[in-house]
Amino acid sequence: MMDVSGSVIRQTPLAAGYWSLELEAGLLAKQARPGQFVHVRVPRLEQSALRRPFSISGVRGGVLEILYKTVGRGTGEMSHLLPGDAVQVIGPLGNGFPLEPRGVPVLVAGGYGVAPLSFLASRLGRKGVLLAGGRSAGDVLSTEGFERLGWQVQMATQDGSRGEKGLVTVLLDKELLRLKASGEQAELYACGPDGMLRAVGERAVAAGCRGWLSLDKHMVCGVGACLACVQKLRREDGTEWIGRVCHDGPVFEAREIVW
Amino acid sequence: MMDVSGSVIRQTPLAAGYWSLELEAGLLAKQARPGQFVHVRVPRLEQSALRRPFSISGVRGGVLEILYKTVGRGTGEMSHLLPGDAVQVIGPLGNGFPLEPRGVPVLVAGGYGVAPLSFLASRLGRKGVLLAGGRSAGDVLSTEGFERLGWQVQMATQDGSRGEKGLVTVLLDKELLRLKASGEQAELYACGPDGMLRAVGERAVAAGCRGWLSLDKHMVCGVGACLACVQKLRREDGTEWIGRVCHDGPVFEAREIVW
Amino acid sequence: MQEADLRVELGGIRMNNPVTVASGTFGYGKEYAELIDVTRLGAITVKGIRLQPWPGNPVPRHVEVPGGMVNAIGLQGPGVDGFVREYMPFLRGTGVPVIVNIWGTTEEEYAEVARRLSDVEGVAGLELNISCPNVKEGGHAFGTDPRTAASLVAAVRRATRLPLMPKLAPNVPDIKVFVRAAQEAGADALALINTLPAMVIDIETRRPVLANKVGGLSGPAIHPVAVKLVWEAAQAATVPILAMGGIMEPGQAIEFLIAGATAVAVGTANFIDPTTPLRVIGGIADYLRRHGMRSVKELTGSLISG
Amino acid sequence: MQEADLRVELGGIRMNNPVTVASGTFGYGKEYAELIDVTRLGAITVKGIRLQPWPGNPVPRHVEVPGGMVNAIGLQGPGVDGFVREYMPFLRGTGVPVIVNIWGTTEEEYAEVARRLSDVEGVAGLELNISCPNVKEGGHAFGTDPRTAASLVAAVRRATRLPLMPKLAPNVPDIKVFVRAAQEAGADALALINTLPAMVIDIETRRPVLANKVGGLSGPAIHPVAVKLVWEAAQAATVPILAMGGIMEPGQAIEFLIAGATAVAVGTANFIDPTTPLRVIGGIADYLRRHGMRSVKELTGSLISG
Ligand SMILES: Cc1cc2nc3c(=O)[nH]c(=O)nc-3n(C[C@H](O)[C@H](O)[C@H](O)COP(=O)(O)OP(=O)(O)OC[C@H]3O[C@@H](n4cnc5c(N)ncnc54)[C@H](O)[C@@H]3O)c2cc1C
Ligand SMILES: Cc1cc2nc3c(=O)[nH]c(=O)nc-3n(C[C@H](O)[C@H](O)[C@H](O)COP(=O)(O)OP(=O)(O)OC[C@H]3O[C@@H](n4cnc5c(N)ncnc54)[C@H](O)[C@@H]3O)c2cc1C
Ligand SMILES: Cc1cc2nc3c(=O)[nH]c(=O)nc-3n(C[C@H](O)[C@H](O)[C@H](O)COP(=O)(O)O)c2cc1C
Ligand SMILES: Cc1cc2nc3c(=O)[nH]c(=O)nc-3n(C[C@H](O)[C@H](O)[C@H](O)COP(=O)(O)O)c2cc1C
Ligand code: FES
Ligand code: FES
Repeated sequence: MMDVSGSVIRQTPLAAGYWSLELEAGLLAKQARPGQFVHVRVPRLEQSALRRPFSISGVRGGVLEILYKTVGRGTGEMSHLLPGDAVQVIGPLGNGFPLEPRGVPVLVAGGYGVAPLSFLASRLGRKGVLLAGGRSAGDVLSTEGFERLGWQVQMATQDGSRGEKGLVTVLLDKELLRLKASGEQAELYACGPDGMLRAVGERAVAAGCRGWLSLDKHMVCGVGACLACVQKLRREDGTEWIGRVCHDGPVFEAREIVW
Repeated sequence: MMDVSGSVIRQTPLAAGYWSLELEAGLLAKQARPGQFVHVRVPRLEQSALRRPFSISGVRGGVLEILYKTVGRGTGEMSHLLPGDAVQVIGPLGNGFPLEPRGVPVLVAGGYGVAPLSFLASRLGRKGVLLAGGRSAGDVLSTEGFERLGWQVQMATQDGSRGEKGLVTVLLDKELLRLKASGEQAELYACGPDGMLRAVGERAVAAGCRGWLSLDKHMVCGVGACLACVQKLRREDGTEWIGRVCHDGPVFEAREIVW
Repeated sequence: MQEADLRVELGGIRMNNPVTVASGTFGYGKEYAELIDVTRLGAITVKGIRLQPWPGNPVPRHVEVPGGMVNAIGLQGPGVDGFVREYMPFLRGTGVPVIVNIWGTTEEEYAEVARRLSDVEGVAGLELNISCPNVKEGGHAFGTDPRTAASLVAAVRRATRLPLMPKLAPNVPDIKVFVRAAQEAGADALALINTLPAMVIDIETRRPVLANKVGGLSGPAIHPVAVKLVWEAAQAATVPILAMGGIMEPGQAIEFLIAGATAVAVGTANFIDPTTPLRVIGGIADYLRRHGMRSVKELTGSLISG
Repeated sequence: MQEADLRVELGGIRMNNPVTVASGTFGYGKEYAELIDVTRLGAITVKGIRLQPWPGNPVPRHVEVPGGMVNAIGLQGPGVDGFVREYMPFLRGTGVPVIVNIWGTTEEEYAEVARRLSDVEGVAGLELNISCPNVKEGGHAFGTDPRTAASLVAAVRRATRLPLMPKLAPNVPDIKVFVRAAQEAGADALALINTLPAMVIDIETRRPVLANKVGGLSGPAIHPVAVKLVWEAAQAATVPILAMGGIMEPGQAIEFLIAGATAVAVGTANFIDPTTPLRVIGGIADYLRRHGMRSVKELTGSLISG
């Protein structure tokens, strides 16, 4: 964990409202593992604005990539960043995804939830399948990267404008059936809205495989100090505890989470 | 008085730390009289930042010129304005200078105090002399404009780096002597720091001429509503009252002011 | 869809919409009349008035701070008779209800000011300033003890039949105590919040920036504090509430209404964007339309907090 | 010129410099240890601790507002024994004085927590949280009545010889009353201010944003309010004051010292720029050098207000 002044290398518009931001972040980038995130001080917000957390969506040498959606003030300002601008970044933060799947990795992405999964796909020893969902075609992102890595990609949109019409869990159900039929074990990795994560978690339990869920909880400090981002969790012995998503997560195994 | 969205036409660096800002302000500019000011909502400050007042230093059709010095947050941000940027401006505000001098107009400027005097010189029927003072050469501004209009210009700097070494009041004393010797009446107009204004006022009283002083008082509303910018004043009958510099001024005759 | 009904009644003051301006931030209405159409306001609340003319505090009287400003104007004003003579003709001409903010250093002074305003045409109600942090006597002193506050309200109540609206001090542990005290003493409505006592020091000179040393914090910085106090006050109040503190955008006014206010006042924002009160009126109307509400009264106290 | 002496004594707590962190904004020190050199702090003040582990409030526990944030963490913590076991080894290792912020729902609970911490090596003093707006019982309830506050301080005083520093509630009409009450009951120092009670409403859902409905406002928005309270408290205080509220830059800390504080705490700013406490230490040292002061003690209470 370190606090560095990153320098904007490039900012690329993806689909409407989505951006890719590349930052030269040196050692921070080099230390990063998939599923970890950075805590960004957005320039030009007023001095007292809190930092914003973003998953690391990829790393190339000392360059860190963030894939984000403009949803408010902070991300709105971020979209105006230009090459050469300095951005204060704390990271890498959080635990990250485990990198030794016990079966075929099945990645489930909802909207910008694809970000940590892109990084994950580039680091997993074993190839698998990406199930990418979103409201509409524009919310299904970065799938080419997966294909380039040799991953299979399936898509679903709620309005049917791209891939299957419906929720991404429909794809997941089919994929789990297919794997079961072929006698293969799955290992689920998911990032997206809570509703999706919960649904993926239920599938993991039902299928008897592990499901790694990356939670998107609003944060303040990002380092475990403020207790803003808590989540009720369950230990293996069944006792409950209150974890900090920033410090104990953001990735939890489906069975750990008490929704 | 109106609240318009002005559009930046040009921003020109003058001496170090001084800038000229030209805004397309339509009717506001057309109605402006010398000595009046505008109240500027500086873009990119946080939403709750108060407006900043600036004298109008010139008008060309619907274009308004401001001559300003960067002294803090607001003026610092102003210096980053680019052509096409929109700036919310209330004006023209205040009473302005009277335009019928009873004698030779002698304009006394301290630093950016030259701003309203530039506008004044362009509108006075009668030519006269500008006495421009400042700490150093870089603080003596816009004198060419006066010369182009056929005004005589004398300069004084505290460090002697331009014109006479010393305070601008030294020039004023000489000029008043010269006018007296030639039997001419003077009419003083001054804008600058309080100390300078007070000294000019004393000269006006001593010389028996009128002295119009434009006060630089920190403001909030700029329109007479908040009572932040008050100044103790004296009526002709000797009774005192509390005036609002934004509404009853910023120009007062020397004898009105109770320092 | 039909336009929603924006009319409200604030303890006897009938307003065409729930938006007025905060005392001291809009002069006597006249000063802003060239910039906005003041006849569209729900009411005009004027700067604090006492019996005699009052010079206020020395300058500097204000300083900008993160999220707002600190002021110590010190209630400069022309006195009640000067006010009626110099400003009421204009104000009457607007046709908008005029709320006069009054203060004094004794109960008798408050009562006398109220008496003199009682029969002035155009005066729709009185806001009793018992919470100004910027004057040594009067103001604040009355607002921080419930018994003193109640006694003052009762004294003014005896002096006038005009709608009476005490403006409560925000720096108290339990606002409900003051709400009840003021109501029982005869208040028709309640106004809150006044500025928060505050101070800024110039570290280079090591002197207070304000000549009065201390002043009152206003602007968006205090909005969440105001919402909390309005919400709490609304739970004890049987009379309507006029809410203010940090409104810059319609949403912040709507928060107050949801928390339990019947009307709102725009203060510091007038200095920054004088169109704020009109934007707030428009924003409330839009909100009602979007949410299918037929009257702003449906919004008041509509907080879902289960 | 020689470096100025930054050492201060805060009611028995010896600090190498006058800068600590505000309780609840720096965890237990450990969390920030990778980001800044925590051994350079004047003291480490840890998150509020009660007798037993405590779950705190449901989420959302925070919301960003102009000039700061509103939080309702609700004093989640591992309980006194858990704290000593899990965190004291690390904290002791820093060599920095540790100030433990404690709370409870009864006098006995406060006293018992104090008793258990009395002999823990490395604990330099106790900050008594009698002003947390985010828990229903305890906290705030003790801090808004001077007699209750005094009785609590006296009870804890009997339980421990550790330096005792009540943290006063800011939403009171006259802080001096509480200063005197706490001092007479045996306080060795005073801490102020805690967050201001506040609330934010989501106008689309018409629900409070915080699960706890209300929370506490912190950040630069409250700084001028804090300066006023510290200045006022200093006039009644015979013991040293630890000041906090909205410090983002060294200048805001220096204002507190000039107003009468002996030491300062950086809170919300840690979340935004974790180097703030160290920048503040550096800024104070610079200031002393520029102003030819040999000790930070010369700065304390040096306000010129004639
Ligand atoms: C670990 C982690 C990883 C993330 N990774 C990514 C990523 O890779 N890409 C990406 O685009 N986003 C990611 N996010 C989400 C991202 O942090 C937010 O979208 C961003 O902070 C929004 O900032 P803003 O200023 O634009 O929005 P704001 O203006 O702050 O708010 C936007 C929306 O968020 C809601 N909101 C704000 N604060 C809270 C709160 N305290 N509680 C509940 N709701 C709140 C608002 O109601 C509003 O709808 C991640 C979040 C976490 C916790
Ligand atoms: C009628 C009028 C006409 C003016 N015309 C011009 C002009 O033509 N050109 C020009 O350059 N400037 C002019 N000024 C001054 C200009 O308004 C200020 O320089 C500007 O507002 C500073 O804004 P800032 O944000 O850059 O500075 P800030 O950061 O706000 O402050 C800069 C300096 O001003 C001091 N200051 C700020 N607020 C106060 C206060 N309330 N009381 C005392 N001191 C304070 C600060 O201590 C600091 O030293 C005029 C002022 C008035 C009243
Ligand atoms: C410059 C100024 C002058 C004020 N004068 C008065 C006054 O005369 N009487 C009064 O009751 N309140 C006065 N107030 C308080 C406001 O009416 C209002 O309660 C407060 O500013 C909070 O609202 P805001 O944050 O929207 O400004 C004044 C506030 C400011 C900023
Ligand atoms: C997230 C958060 C948690 C806090 N927790 C505590 C606490 O446990 N005990 C306490 O006395 N104060 C607590 N506070 C209050 C701070 O210690 C401090 O008094 C307040 O935040 C003002 O300082 P600031 O504006 O610099 O943040 C907390 C504040 C925040 C923002
Ligand atoms: S964000 Fe502070 S503990 Fe997680
Ligand atoms: S600035 Fe408001 S009255 Fe002059």
